[in-house]
Amino acid sequence: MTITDEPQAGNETPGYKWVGTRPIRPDGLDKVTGKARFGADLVLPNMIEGAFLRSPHAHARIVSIDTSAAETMPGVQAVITGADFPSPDDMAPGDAFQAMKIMARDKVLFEGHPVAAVAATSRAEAMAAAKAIVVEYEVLPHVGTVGEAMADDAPLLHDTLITSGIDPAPDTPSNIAARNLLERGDLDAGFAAADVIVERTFTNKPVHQGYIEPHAAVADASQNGRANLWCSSQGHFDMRSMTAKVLSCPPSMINVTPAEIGGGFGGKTTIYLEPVAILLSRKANRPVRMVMDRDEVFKATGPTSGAEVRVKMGVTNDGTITAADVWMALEAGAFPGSPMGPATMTALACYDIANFRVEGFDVVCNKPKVAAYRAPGAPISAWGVESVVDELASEIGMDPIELRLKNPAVEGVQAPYGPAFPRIGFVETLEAIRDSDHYRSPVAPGHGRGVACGFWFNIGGNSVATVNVHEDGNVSVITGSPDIGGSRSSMALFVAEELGIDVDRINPQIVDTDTIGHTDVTGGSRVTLSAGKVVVEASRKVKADLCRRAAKAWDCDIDEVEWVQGQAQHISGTESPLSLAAIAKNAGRTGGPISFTHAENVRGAGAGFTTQVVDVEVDEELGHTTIVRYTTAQDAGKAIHPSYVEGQMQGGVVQGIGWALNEEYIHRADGTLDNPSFLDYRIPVASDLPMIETIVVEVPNPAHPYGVRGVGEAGIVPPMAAIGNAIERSTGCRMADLPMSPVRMLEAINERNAAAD
Amino acid sequence: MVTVKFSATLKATTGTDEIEVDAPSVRRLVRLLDERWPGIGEQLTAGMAVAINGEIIPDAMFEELPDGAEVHFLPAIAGG
Amino acid sequence: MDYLAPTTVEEAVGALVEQPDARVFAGATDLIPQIRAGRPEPGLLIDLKRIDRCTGVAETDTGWTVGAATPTSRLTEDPEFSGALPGLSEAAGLIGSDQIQNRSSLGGNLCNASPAADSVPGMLINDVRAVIAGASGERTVPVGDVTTGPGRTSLADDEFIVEFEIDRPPANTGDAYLRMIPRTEMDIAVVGAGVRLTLDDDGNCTDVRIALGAVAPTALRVPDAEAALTGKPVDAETLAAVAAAASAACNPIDDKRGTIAYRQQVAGVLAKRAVTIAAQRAAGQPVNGAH
Amino acid sequence: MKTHVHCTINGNETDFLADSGGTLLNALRDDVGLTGVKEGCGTGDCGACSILVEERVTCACLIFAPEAQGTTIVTIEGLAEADHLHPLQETFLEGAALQCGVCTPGFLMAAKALLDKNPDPTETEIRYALAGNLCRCTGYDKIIRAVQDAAERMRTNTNGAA
Repeated sequence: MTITDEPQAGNETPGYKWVGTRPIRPDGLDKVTGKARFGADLVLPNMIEGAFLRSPHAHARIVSIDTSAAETMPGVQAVITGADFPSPDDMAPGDAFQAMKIMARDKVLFEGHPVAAVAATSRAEAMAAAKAIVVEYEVLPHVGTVGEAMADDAPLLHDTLITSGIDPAPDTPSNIAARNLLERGDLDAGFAAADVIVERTFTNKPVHQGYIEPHAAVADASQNGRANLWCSSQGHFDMRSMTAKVLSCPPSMINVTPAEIGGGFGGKTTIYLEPVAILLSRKANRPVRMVMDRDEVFKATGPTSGAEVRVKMGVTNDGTITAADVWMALEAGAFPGSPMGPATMTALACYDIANFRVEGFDVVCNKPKVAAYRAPGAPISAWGVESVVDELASEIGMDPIELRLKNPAVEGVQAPYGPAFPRIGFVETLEAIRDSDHYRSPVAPGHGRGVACGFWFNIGGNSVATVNVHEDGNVSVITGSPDIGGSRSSMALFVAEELGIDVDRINPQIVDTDTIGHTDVTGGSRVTLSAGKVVVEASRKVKADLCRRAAKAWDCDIDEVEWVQGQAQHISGTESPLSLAAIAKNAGRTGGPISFTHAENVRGAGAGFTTQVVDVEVDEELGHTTIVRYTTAQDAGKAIHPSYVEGQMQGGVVQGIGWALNEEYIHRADGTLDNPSFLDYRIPVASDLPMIETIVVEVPNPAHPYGVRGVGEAGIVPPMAAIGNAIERSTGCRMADLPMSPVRMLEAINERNAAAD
Repeated sequence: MVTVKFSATLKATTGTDEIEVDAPSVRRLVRLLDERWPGIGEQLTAGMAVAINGEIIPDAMFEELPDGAEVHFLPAIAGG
Repeated sequence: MDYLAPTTVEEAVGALVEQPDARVFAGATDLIPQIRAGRPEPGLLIDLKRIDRCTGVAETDTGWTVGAATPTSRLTEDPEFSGALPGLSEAAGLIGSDQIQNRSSLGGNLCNASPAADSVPGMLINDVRAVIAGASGERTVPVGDVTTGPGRTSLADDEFIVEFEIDRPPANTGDAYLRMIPRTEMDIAVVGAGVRLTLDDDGNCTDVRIALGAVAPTALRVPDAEAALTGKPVDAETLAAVAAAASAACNPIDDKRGTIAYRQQVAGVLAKRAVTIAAQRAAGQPVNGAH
Repeated sequence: MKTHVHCTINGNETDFLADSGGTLLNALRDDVGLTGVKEGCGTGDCGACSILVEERVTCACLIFAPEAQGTTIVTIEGLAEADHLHPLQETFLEGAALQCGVCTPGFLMAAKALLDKNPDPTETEIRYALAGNLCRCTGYDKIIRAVQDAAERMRTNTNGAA
């Protein structure tokens, strides 16, 4: 095993030998040689292929479905429709919506909504048969945006949907699924105390997570009512639970084996293919593989919400933010469940504001049901709030970092969503950017520089780890957390640090739902924190046991044994130390195999903050924006494998850059998607970008044994506003609608020029 | 006694920002609140997390409440 | 679907005559995604790349003969060709990524008949001619006569382009092609502008050719913009006139890639900028084209 | 219709029977078993299926399978020589230039094609040469650095051998 000595030689953290180093990831070799098996790579004996028939309409009633022609097509082994699934009428409301998302029943609610599925001996045959299914639709008027969906006379998606979060509850259904309200202080008094008030409305279009690996699943339900499922997901236990609910079967009847996952960003925390593949497999009595095309991914899997956000904030001339009033409505897609909750809760979380009101609405419309996307909801509200904070700074002539440093969330400040913050590192990220080479360097002529901040809660949750010591003293660490960005390395580093052995002696494995206890999804920035915590605790159990075995061998009290640098030592120095390998070799004589498990619903997630600065250059004749330089500072608590911490920060920023400049769902007037391809859904390419400079801030999370905070998500929160702020400082154009594409940018510049004439 | 602080959404039901309740556990607390405001129990348990003295706990129903604790109910957070 | 790889033009024409639903292809970079999307559904795929005349770059007395199926990377990598016609070379080199460049061809780019095809303005300004083979023999036509509208060409069902004839430009001539895309790569041109001009001894422009892509059903020459520059030097006044004429010549559509107003405005900007680069090249100053 | 294709893949003479109108990507994955070649889009927009055909990088999803007749193909499975990793594979591992890893095979093949023809590329040249490969995890930073590091290592090795 090589420990790289870039960017700094040796360990970056005094006191730790392994934590904070940059070893090569254990699964790396398989991933650079093509051996790693992702979702679509699995082949089972006698396996057949599945395909969907999907709705061509955004909203329509299904009058009839005729599958008879398809069933006699060459190679066809099974055809299913909504009628083959358990009725959603018997399910809890949330489960019923999930079931209807998986396969349409009476109505199709978005273009791409599955209507039927076919399994055949080849994918081409399955697709041909799906095309031969005859569906008669009665096209219904559709609603595309929150504005259309919230209108009094809007066509309804669900005629039983009553808005929650309003007391008394409304007595008529609407497209508004839920409302959330956060309030404190006296808003009127707050605005009255302000010297400057800025009020603007911001919008964004749905954007997709854009993982490179399309969804894929293989199901084998051909034995005894049990089903085996292989799929790439962010959490195979959740896949199992959700699939079992849709199929109305006990979860334990399904064993889910995680494939390697080719990106998720939240979008692979839910099901699309899994219950369908199992039903097809059951009907065909053969294993069935289902793999989405890219256009299916765009049309039928989770983007995050398009939204409208209205922000009004007031500030005094000396830089005290006195009041904030934020209103937002987020598209949920066809079924309730936009990230409106976290969007409202994060909106003002960076600041200590005495008087505020944040109101949010979760609104259904005829688009695919949104799925989680990196810090769900937070970028949507931050786009508005961080733009307005920048404008407040400009209006009172204050440096934008200085204004934020005058109103920051710090330990003890009551978060807008309720409880007081524990120790957090927001101020440290602001100071890191303020003191960075980037921020201290002059802004080049013709460029603009923008700053913005972001917050994400981070979460804990259920995790299990088993640590097994093999007879040669090498160690396996087994978890149920899919590795989406290098977490195997972090798990190995924790064990190496705890047991004091080389990291290359540790073999991290991620196993199926029958083999380890329930583990929540890889999401919410929880794996290094939560899986890390249980790995540390299981390792400590192993360590204590190793000391006990050494005491047994030495016939001494356990208090006379300490574990130092991978071996048991007698405190007197009278005994030759016993290495892990020596103890492991004799495990059978000292109590049997050395194997310990720790399971916990981990708490104490440390909130994550980031501050970012960007320099842009706008070609004012073309409206084209170039990212010239970008620096991000983020509080990681403690970076276990710094390369993957930097990688999370850089990846989050670049997704944000895409969201800021070019990414958007473009719909036709009939509600169908006009750009379901990577050609016209423009995620950033390498030549669009500079290097993304990272400053890893480490304010330890007091609730974690190694001080870890999550780092996966906060990075995507500020880029849209940071870039918008930089554009404003370069061009004088305050952008309010995402993306800030060349077309929108040139329109804004033309308006500016017209106003100047 | 513990102090329960209600979000603005919940205040629409309770009519008050905060109350003091004698409850040794979250489960007991929710039951007491539901007796006082029938139906609020469901609001407080479906998809909600509880913050006890600043620490956000996702599955808190059986948590003990130390005397003098400050309790907030807030939407549970998932993530991407 | 069947596949045929003929080695002669005659064999290919014969197959086209015999099987009306046959499709010739070169790099297939447009055809495969189209088949995947459901149309066309050809019964026979005729691969032109094993016909010698259809591949390769050959220098002739008057210029070059370029096989219609030659990967565009061969053009950009040919120092003689790309040195003499940097604008055409860069236009051809903008068709997709390196991966696409090893497959895409002038013939395919032209016959796919997208209004936004990058190489077409480059060919229009250089008076490139297409040699077309069919059941009734071969004919040679200007590239501008090949496309008739989006997805439509003047080729008969039994015809395909074998090769292109490209003349060596005269002395003191420069060409340039610029396009606007939202990213820096991997996009379809929202607007493309190609310019070729020759400078006389006084530094005035002669033989000016200006062509635009993605602003009308087919790529088009802009006579008014050419006239605005002919006999004049490149200066602020003539550049403004070129830009205005280019914008006025646009007949674009609103679509997911750009608006009518945007395309009109940007066509003028790109035409102006391409004139500047072409003039610098004509004056012997090497200029790196935009990516 | 099916077409019998004979070609050389990763140094091995290989025969397969492919759908005549099918893509080389499907043939490599389903008929030859080379699942290191990934499908991200099927339309040439993501580069995950990048392979070398006659030493040139192309998207396997944009090639009809019968076109492979008589050609020499290298896929990710053939990049390392026996146990000896290609310098790009080494620097991708050392520099943490992959997170999920699904785009990695395509990036490695495209980067190899670049370095084979340009041993000392600038950062801008690397960025444009890899613009046909989408990565959604890394923001490209560590990928670009890994290619720079590999180029330097290959130049050093070459000079050392000379």
